[in-house]
Amino acid sequence: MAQIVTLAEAISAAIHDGDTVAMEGFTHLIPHAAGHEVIRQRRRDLTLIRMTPDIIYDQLIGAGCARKLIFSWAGNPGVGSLHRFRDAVQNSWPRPLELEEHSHAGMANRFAAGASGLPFGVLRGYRGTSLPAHTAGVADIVCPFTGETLTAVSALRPDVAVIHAQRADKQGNVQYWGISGVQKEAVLASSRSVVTVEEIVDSLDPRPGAVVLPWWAVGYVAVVPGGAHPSYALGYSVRDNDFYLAWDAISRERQRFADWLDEHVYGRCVQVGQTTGEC
Amino acid sequence: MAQIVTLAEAISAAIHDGDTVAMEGFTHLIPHAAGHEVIRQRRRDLTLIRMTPDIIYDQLIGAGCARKLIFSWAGNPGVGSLHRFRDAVQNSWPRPLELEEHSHAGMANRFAAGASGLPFGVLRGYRGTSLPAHTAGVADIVCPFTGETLTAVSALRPDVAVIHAQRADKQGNVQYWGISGVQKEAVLASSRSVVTVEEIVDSLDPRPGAVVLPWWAVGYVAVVPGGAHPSYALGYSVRDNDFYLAWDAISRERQRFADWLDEHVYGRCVQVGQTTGEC
Amino acid sequence: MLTYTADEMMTVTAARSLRDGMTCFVGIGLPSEAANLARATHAPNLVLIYESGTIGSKPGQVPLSIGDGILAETADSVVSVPEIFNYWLQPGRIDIGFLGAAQLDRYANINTTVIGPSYDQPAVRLPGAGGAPEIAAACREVAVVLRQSPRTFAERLDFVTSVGYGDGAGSRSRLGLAGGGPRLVITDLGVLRPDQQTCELVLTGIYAGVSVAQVRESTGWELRVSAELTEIPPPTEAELTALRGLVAAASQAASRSPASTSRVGGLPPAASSRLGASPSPAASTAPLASPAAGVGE
Amino acid sequence: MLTYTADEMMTVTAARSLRDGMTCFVGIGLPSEAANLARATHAPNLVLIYESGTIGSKPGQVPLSIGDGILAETADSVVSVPEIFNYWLQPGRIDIGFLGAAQLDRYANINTTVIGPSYDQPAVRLPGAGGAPEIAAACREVAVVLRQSPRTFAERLDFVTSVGYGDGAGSRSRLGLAGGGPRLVITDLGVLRPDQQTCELVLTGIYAGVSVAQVRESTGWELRVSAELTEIPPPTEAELTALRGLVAAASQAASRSPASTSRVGGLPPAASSRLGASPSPAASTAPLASPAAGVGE
Repeated sequence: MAQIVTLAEAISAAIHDGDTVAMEGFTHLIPHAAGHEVIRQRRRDLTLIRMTPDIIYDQLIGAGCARKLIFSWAGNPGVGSLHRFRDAVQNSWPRPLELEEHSHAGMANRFAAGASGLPFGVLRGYRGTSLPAHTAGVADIVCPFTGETLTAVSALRPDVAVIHAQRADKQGNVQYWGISGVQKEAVLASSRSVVTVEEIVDSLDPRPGAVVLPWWAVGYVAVVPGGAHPSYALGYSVRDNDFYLAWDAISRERQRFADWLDEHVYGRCVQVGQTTGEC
Repeated sequence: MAQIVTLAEAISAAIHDGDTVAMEGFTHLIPHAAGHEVIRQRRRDLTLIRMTPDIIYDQLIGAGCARKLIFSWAGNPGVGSLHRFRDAVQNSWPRPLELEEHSHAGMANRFAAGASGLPFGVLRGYRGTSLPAHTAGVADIVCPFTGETLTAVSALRPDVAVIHAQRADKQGNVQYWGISGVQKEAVLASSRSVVTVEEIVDSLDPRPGAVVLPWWAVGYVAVVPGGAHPSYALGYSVRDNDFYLAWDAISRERQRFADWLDEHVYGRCVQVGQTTGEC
Repeated sequence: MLTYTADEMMTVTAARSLRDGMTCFVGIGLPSEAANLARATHAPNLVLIYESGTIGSKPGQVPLSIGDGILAETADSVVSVPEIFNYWLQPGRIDIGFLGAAQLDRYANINTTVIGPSYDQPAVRLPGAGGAPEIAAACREVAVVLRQSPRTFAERLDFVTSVGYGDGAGSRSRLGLAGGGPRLVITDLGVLRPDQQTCELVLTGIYAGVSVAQVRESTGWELRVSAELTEIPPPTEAELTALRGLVAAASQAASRSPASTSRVGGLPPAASSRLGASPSPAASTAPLASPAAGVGE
Repeated sequence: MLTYTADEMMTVTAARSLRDGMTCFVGIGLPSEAANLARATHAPNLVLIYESGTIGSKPGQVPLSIGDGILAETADSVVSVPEIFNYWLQPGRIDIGFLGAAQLDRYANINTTVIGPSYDQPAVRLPGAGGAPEIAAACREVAVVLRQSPRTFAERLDFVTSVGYGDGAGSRSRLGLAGGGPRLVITDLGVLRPDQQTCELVLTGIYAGVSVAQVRESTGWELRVSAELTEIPPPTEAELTALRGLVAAASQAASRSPASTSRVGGLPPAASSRLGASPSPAASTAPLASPAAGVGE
């Protein structure tokens, strides 16, 4: 049942230490501002789920929020490595990071199974790869009709899904369009959800390609214009490619990363309906 | 790979005696004109698949085209029984009709499995009902992670899918909107497809709620304005409710049905880009 | 004094069982009339979900079928049929499923498939399952609306299409059905609810002018009657006006003659539509033979 | 005389391998550059499909990422990520999968996950699988594009992320992989194809100015060379012009500074973007450490 609140309120109410949290947005509509609020509220021991952990998860991992990462592709898209992610995996800094690693198809089916209330999904995948030997949640399954062996993946059932959308209406119906990724599945698979939006409008006019999540299937809704930055919200902002490039240097060294975090995350707060200011 | 042809050419090329044919359209965009062409071309021994066999399947069954029906709800929606269907089931007229009967959720998952290239789908369903004892394609399946028993349904892999859509472009990209049912799954699960459309346009502008099937995933495309009648095509026509009501009396007696078929199906032909005329 | 039919009383009673803000998975026919009446009266924020994939439809009339264009045009979201069943119904996120039935037993199991003697040689072939089995399995609670007679309220079902309480207490959990099961059954004579221990249906409410004896005679098993049997208040003027308005709007919509009628085997539009509250010819002469009373489109 | 880089030669060669009218599931980076070059030159009806769910995208520039807005805005259809994998990729309806790789073995198996000594204690953590395992499994054929060196062309993979020909002939059918497997591997030195009997990669084409000895030295196993080794024609002026135009358009798009840059922890836009053909700092100094060469976003 949608509640329109501030971002700080949403994160405070929805996400607790030790929770399993899926922040989704497939290279579009990535909920950066919500991730920053999680860092600011110093959540710890999170199991973070995301098909494509990129800059926002590099930041959460580097800030020490995460105990475990469930994912299928971790990188700075179009640029290179995630240095904070690698530092955690290779050097356990700032703390060890447990990995549960799948393919995109596997993760997508795990979310879809969760959204469907099923304990597992079925796909043709993983066979012959090293993945099943190194990760949880993969098993053979035999077709009861043909005898063929396929792959089962365990459902994802996060405590919280976090997404960014273009708009909501006053009742809390959420609308997004463009590349829609796996956000619907993430929200429907999760017990709670936080949705940041570019704006709240009186009513949602139909849009080509739009997904609408009805108010009764959504949790907390917070207005955060530009909340996907440096990712983008189609029709509202463009990808800040320079930031993706710059992140490589910012994140390479621990101290520079810490300084960036102090200045740009801890040193800021987000207020409803306003842009970010110092606080 | 889409080919734009006449309806008669499409049916002639795509559907052969003994084929398994899914005509889909969930109370909207029902491909009536294509069904009539199948009757006119006197196809026999078809296995007909449809979640909601209604008037068009009553006609195909009464005309003797069908050997078997795979379905989940057979009725004249909002009106009553399908008399030709009942005559076939209860009295084997004009020939015996084998039934393979599922629930809507089961059929939807069978189509989705077929579209996904999987031999089965998984759902929570059928347990405690009499359905599994009387129909093929239902089996228990155990979750390899939780041990829970769920239900597997066998995939549908029709030879041919037949649907009606609002529009196609000259390349054969197909677009439909409104209630979109299970048509995408039916087309993607089938080896071949026939799509009748209200019109062919130069290019498809984006529409809210529209599904687009790309030209390379579509088979034959034929222009048949009003091809869903007495069903409707949102934005082009409205449901002819009187026809649904009238069908009850037309179909109740074998002779009156045969007369109707002679006058309205055998006695007509459809030409590309034109309305129906006598021939 | 208001006059009204038994069907109107049934629909009004069914509508009253829906609370504002609920999400309701709606079967066509009587359930759809009742759900739309509720939304037009005391439950303006009732969320109507149809198996055709329309979520949050706000029709100003009783839809002609579950695929009526008005359902898509007024919906918050329209999704595919696989999605409506898998993502929305199956996980148990819908508050109430509203079903019709051709036949029902004392544990509120439903038959909409065949009437004897056997599945392969049925006396009457009914429409089949539609969305009902999974609606009955998954919704947090279920309400069933059907006219009551010894044939519709049967000692034994020839076919269990949708499970109510199975063989009684404990059946649902043994079968792994996560939803709560039928909370009430609304007929043209009164209302039945499951006994909290045994899950057997008990008559708990009765309409004005209906006797308990009459209800017993209309039940194919030895009917239990609640010690606290109540008389259900008749329709209010507001309820009747709203219901008749919704039905009249549907009739008007149905009699709009489509331009394409004469094109592909169509018929000239009849002078007046018989859709809506008026029973179909089949239904009026032989209720069991009419799938209009069943769930589905 | 035209001058061009080895990477340009590689991209042009990769583009030539795509035929007009094919459907192509495109990985980001080199594969995306090559696929877009093909569409801009000899294959205008090449259908580009990205794992972000865009089907039939027609970008006028190399997309910045697989989630570039231009891919959605120019697509015939945009579908969800579960749908793109389940309905479109998995059933084998895509003609060719175009992948990058960090490491590859003689049977064209791919590693994009970790470089030794162990999974839990890797020397280099790579980005992981992304869409590659199922692209490699399901497409009717696969092409792989990567720069060739003894480290990237490895005797033994530390991790098999995506299967080429497994242990050799017969592996794919034993594993139930329905797609045809890698048809060719395009590097910055030449082209390799699987032997029809053994499935081991064989050098079949070489670029002007590259010697067989040089290719052998850049391969971590005893490389087989085809008896009919051919020299691959250099880029035409049209190809180079088109490629450089696509890359320049991407750079321009990348340097459009978003209005929101200064709002939420952003940085002032750099004077010039380094995206596109220019390698990232990581990639230029340590190719294996750079996931930019891998598949995925």
